[in-house]
Amino acid sequence: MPQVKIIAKNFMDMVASLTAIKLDKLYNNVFICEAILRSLPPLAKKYVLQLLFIDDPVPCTRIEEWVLPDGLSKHRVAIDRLIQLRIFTETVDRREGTCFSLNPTFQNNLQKHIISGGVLPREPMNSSNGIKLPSLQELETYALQQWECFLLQLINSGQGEKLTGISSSMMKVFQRGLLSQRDRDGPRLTESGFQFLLMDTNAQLWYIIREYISNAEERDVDPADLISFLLELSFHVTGEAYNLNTLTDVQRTTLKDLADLGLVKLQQGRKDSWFIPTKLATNLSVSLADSSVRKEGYVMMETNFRMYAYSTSKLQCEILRLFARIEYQLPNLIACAVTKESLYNAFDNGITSDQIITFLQQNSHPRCADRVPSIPENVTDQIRLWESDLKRIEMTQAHFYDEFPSKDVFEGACNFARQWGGLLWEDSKRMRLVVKSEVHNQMREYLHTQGN
Amino acid sequence: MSNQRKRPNGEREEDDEEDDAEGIGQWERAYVDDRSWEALQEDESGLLRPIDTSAIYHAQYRRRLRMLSAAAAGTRIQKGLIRYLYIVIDFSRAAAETDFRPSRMAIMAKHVEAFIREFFDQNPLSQIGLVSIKNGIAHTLTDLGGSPESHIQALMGKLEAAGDSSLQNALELVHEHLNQIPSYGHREVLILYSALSTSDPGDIMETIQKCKKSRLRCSVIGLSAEMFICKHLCQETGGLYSVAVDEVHLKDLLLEHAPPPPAIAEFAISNLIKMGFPQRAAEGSMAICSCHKEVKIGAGYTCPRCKARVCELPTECTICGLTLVSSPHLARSYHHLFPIAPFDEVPTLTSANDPRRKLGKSCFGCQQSLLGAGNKPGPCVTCRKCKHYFCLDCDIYIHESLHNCPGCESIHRPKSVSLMEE
Amino acid sequence: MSDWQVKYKSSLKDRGTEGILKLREGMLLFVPNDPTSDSKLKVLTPNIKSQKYTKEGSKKPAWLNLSNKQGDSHIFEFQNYQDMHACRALITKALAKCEEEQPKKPAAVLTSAEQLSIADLELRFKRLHKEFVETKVLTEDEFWATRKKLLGKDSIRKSKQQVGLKSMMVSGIKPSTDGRTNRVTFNLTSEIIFQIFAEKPAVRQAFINYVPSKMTEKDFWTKYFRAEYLYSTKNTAVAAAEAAEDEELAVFLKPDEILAQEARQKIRRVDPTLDMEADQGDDYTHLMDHGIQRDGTMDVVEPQNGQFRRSLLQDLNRHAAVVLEGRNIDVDSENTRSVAEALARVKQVSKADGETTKDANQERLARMSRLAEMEDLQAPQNFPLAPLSIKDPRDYFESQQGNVVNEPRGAGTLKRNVHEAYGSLKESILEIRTKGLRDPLIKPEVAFEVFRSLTQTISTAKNIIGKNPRESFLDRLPKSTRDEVLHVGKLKDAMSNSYSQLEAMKESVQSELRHQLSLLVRPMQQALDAAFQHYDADLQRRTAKSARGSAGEANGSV
Amino acid sequence: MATVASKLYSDDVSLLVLLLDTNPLFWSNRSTTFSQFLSHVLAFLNAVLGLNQLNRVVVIATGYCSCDYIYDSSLTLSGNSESGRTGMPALFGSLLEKLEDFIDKDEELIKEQEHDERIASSLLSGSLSMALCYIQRIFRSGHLHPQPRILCLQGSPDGPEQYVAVMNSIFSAQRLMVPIDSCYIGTQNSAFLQQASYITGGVHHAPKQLDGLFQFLTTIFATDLHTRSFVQLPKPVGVDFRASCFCHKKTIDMGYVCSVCLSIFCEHHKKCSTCGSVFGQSKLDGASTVSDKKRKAPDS
Repeated sequence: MPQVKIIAKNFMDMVASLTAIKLDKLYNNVFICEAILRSLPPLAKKYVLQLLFIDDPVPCTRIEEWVLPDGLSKHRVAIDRLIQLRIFTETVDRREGTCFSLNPTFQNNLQKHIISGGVLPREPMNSSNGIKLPSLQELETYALQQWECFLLQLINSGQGEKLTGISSSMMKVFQRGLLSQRDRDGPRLTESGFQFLLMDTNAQLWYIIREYISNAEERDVDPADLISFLLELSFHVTGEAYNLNTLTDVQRTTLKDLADLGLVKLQQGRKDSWFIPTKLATNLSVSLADSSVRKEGYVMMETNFRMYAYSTSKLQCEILRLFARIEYQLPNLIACAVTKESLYNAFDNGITSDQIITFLQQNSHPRCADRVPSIPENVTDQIRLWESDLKRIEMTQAHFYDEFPSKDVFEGACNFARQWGGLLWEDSKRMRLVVKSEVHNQMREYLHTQGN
Repeated sequence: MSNQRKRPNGEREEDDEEDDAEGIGQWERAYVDDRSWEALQEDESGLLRPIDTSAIYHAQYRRRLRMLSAAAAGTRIQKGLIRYLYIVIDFSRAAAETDFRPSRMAIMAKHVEAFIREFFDQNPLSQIGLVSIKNGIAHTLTDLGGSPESHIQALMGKLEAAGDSSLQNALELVHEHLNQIPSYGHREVLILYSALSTSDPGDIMETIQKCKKSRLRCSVIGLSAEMFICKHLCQETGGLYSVAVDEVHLKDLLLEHAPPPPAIAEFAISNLIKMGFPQRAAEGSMAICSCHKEVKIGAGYTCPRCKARVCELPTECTICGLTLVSSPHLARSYHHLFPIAPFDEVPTLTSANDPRRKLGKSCFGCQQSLLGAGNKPGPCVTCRKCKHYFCLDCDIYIHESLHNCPGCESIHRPKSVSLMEE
Repeated sequence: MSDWQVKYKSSLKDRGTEGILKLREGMLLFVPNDPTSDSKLKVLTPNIKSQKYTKEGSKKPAWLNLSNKQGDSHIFEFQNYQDMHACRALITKALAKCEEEQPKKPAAVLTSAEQLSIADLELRFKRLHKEFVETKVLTEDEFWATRKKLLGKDSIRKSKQQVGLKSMMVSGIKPSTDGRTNRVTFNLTSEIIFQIFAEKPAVRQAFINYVPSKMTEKDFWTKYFRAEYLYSTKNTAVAAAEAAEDEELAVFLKPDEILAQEARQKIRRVDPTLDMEADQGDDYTHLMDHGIQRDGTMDVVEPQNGQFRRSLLQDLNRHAAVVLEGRNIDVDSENTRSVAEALARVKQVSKADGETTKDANQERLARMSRLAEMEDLQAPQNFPLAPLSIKDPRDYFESQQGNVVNEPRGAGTLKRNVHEAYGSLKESILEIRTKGLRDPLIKPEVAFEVFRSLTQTISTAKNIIGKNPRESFLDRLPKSTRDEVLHVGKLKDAMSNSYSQLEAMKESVQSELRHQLSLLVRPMQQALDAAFQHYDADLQRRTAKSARGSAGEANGSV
Repeated sequence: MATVASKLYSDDVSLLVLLLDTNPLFWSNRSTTFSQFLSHVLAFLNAVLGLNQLNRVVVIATGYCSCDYIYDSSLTLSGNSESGRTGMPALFGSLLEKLEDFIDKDEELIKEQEHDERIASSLLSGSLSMALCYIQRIFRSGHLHPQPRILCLQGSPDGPEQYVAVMNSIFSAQRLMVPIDSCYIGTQNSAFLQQASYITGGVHHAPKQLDGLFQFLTTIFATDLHTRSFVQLPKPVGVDFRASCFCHKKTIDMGYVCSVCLSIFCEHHKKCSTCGSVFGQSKLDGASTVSDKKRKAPDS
């Protein structure tokens, strides 16, 4: 779905938008370099790797030499991105034309990373020490639980059963844009709110994290630090426990929030406490590029518009409710029907048919997934049709003119409007016409000129 | 006649359902067609589970493998590496039957296409020709040739069924064609027969004898039911006769004909074949290729005898008829000469004193753990020579596609030893 | 072939000359009875344009009027219509034959030319053989294989298949009725007619007897099908009535006499010692066709006038028999009468040499019985497989890579240094494990150099342009075994259309290459022109004095 | 479905199976030491893993007497692909360890076997086969798998006795559409590797100076399959596919092939020296055709 990409990109833009100093500061951390490298488009990665051990600038033409004609656009994208991120520094040589060389800090760190590997600022707790760590599965479920109830809370903060330790102020921050706080009739999900729910976990995560970072200043935290910490976090080993007191205070506070989001699991040891990064955390750097962790699908769409979802999750039920009528709920099965009504109010909420369809495709049960198409055509078509049904009338701001002094003035006006492509309707008999309001001004002037 | 035949797999109910088909909705129809419930079975706790087809599949596979290797009891046998195969497709009235969906005709065409590709992949030095039977007459769709595309085109062009089918006419025609080809070639006929009768102008028995005399190896794959005449034909000429119960089976049966068949002693006539090993023409050089009669820039090969330009290998020089190949094409057939012996199954029950303790618990090929559920050793096989263990998937892959045993290959065995083991 | 007593007249007024009309291969001969008469006549069949003949029943005598391409007409008066029709049939057949010969006229000319001098042919082959086999261009059998292939191609083209009889029963053809009027229409194809004749000798005989003498073909069939219709209604009473007052119709309704006696003959042939007595259990005859009717309805058994009842089983058997016999005559099924006669003739023959065919169908029976054996009793006839005596792949392919083998085989030295070799490996590994990777891994200038050089190769690879596109075309020209063995005619066609192809080729190529191409093509075209000239000259020379010139030379020039 | 999946799964995720030539006889007489070579390779592996955290690397040692897996990035501790990177030691440590005792085993093997005349080649066929088995398993693992490719780092010369096996592997790879890249660091060029890369559409390159090996590797062989679709890589130099005859071992462009065992001869023999089948048939055949030519000629 398009939004995911946008959000993911936005994050890189955030990184890119940092000031040069801050960027260099970022690049001082080996892991950031690594993370950035991964987030680059494939071609860009290749370029970085090629120039990794080359000090003096390399002419652009020489790099371009390797690209086949149909790859040129990709080439340009890659170069732009590299420059934007200040990984490439551009120099102009008399003979060779524009040349590129790697940002030295970045280069050195990456070299180091590749040769001797980066060393985390903290060691994982050695297992000899008696605390039993949660298994990966446990951790996974924990993470998802956390995340889901966070989302639930996010959606219906109206009924305020306090699930997560996230300060309501923080929650407000997240809800900004997703919920529209109307007075009286509690908060409603906005358009983007619904779209948000239909995204896959990583995209959502990144949306939240972005919000989190963007309002870092408000909590007087340096976003750069935040970013670097998050990225660093993503290099910790899932399931390993790390000592909390290796962190700065800022990081600790951040960690608490992250724990609520299910990125890390806090564990109280005998004397000192530990944090255990979950898959969500280690995937932070993943979703910079395309996400890849996908939970198994659970939805089955029938050609008769009935939908069965093998799920126990309350959240997923909520999500389905967005566009389908829940008929009954068994312990592990939600049976619902996609009806005209259910879809209509989904559309009212600004969910597009494409989003719904992609959602269905991505979450369709494995057994349906292997059959093509995973969603029956007649359903997809119907959904589209119903959407287009709503789009029968479109409003355009317009102005209405009449009482023209003479036929030819009227004709002139019509032609003028036509030239401007603003003529919507004309009635030559009674000399009346309707014109888009964009051209109203020109129209007025024109008529004035006619007038005298 | 062929139209009141019953198929084993419950075609009966099918028909009944079709009767009240207009009653039920499209969505139900989908399930009626692909009987999805047949893929389920009840486990001991009474839950529905999908049947794990892999085990079954592997079992079948091993059976087939053993059967084949049984044919070559220990000693190596000659294979018909250079084959001249005519595929005869019966497009008589019966081919319009819809017991194979959408129709026998369509299914035959589909799988023959697949077969042709596979065939040329396995026998690069061989040639195929297509013949169709319609209205009691056999038509030559394509003459013997080495390029899959042309055959497939011709086949797809000719998709309608009508009239009776005549085994004799077909055999006569093919016989005329195959008599022309040189003695070292292995002459084969593969007939896809969907009719339940053959109406012939003359005495078909004589024709069969004729085919036998001129060393045609005729195989038949029936689509409806076993017919005596087909069986007789195959027995006389040393071919295979089989009847497909459903589409999958048909596919398998067809593909069984892709690897070269063991050469029958009295049929096999060894000979030296003159072949050209042309060199690739210089990049960007321009010439007129003799196969398509059009100008080609760059790629192409030059016949060493008549210097004509051909587009791809392997082929027969259109000008001087010399067989043009490249050494890899020969190499493609080598594995037919040196098949690897089927692996032995390892009895899983001996988990207590399991030799696998020593040899590691993972498949030597793909490193997959050989421990099944609950850490008890799962099913696996072992190679007689190198004594390494392999998982079932690797077993199939090694015998079907790879054709050499990773274990034996990764042991350097001095010649003396290897000869001993032969 | 066949002869007839006829009277020949050059025109209707001519009173005509007695004589014998002989139909010979490719021509029609008239030999007058008195040798003195000058009205000998010889008409080449191909020249016959049309043939008219007088209808039966008209009082005119049986005249057959042949008019040939030159437009003059010859009239023969036969003694009876039977002869006349027979003759006509044969002529039409002859005509038909030379029709299908028509297309491959040019080839025919040449072949005839060749036929004239087999010696010459031999000579030619000797020379070809010399040229190719001695000079090791081809091996012995390659040479003949090619030849054989070409000949084979022709033979295949000639041979035409016949269709087997339909496995569907004729009697299955249902009448199509149009609702309003109560008339039923059977539509009748030559195929069906053939089958009817084959299956029902009686009908065939009737046809030969009645048509055209008593009735025209049309009413014959109407009558036949009326009978069929009556039968299908199963209203035997009416059938009986009709049969009573129309004996021709009766013929169709009565059980087939000829068949009956054939059956008797067969029974006579059966070995008398064979015990043909069947016990009660086997006796199905008392239930009529097991109650099956042809159209599935139950049969109303009517004991009286049972003679008009045919049993489905009989029909089935008869049909089966005919189908198995297959189509043992070859006549154009257009002409009904000829078909009938042909079939009749076959029957005669088979009856006549019943004794001779005895052993023939003896051994057929033998084969049948062999086939009829129970499978599990039969010995599984699997063919012995050819053993492959071949060495182990490893040394077998030692030779395959000749170019690699020239590697110094370090056997002797191996022995010694192998262990320190291993030692050194282990050291270096240890070194890394202790020291980690060497840093800097690679000197920047080296890296730069490598990158530059690689880029170099890439860029050169990119703008590689074809070296000499102008490879001499004359070696490309069809000059080899195939054409040598080919007929000149074929070659000429081949060349002429390759000429046009060249033209087309020029068009096909995009403009920038066209010049290059025309350079390529010109010599080829010139060569072709030369070849054509030579060929024409050659042809004239040959036609002038009987085909002396040989294809070889024509090709030689190419 | 597949399309959606592949959209989510970034296209440049790749599985690299590296066949590492550890033939002592080759390394013993080289200017560049094995450690140099190894450090370049390790760095390269690390770089590949760095490009995308889903990338996977498998290293198979191609020994003199045996082959074995010595590294699999997906098997490193705590299973997930991250840890390969947490400490370089993790990667190198395990790899080097495995490598070391592999070499020990290899040496054992060579001890216990008596010596025979043979080229100091390493068992490429073995490691290729193993690699393919592994890749086959990856394909089995579902429709969402990294794009596999094989890279042969070969120094020692081809072993003719492996020809069949190597060819089989090559064709199998071709069928699986797995490109076999080959980087040949030996002295004289390797026909095997050239053919392998040519047939499977991989890249073959023989770097000049080994001290720049890393640069070669990253510039050419680090390119993932997705990127290859729009990037120009060194073209395979024209591979000579002419066969060499069995009798005189000379390369020929026209020859005779035994219809039974496909062995190649440069001139006509009466009897196949390889499989012993007699070609008596041919003349008899010729004679028959002569006669029937006489018969056929007139009516042609």
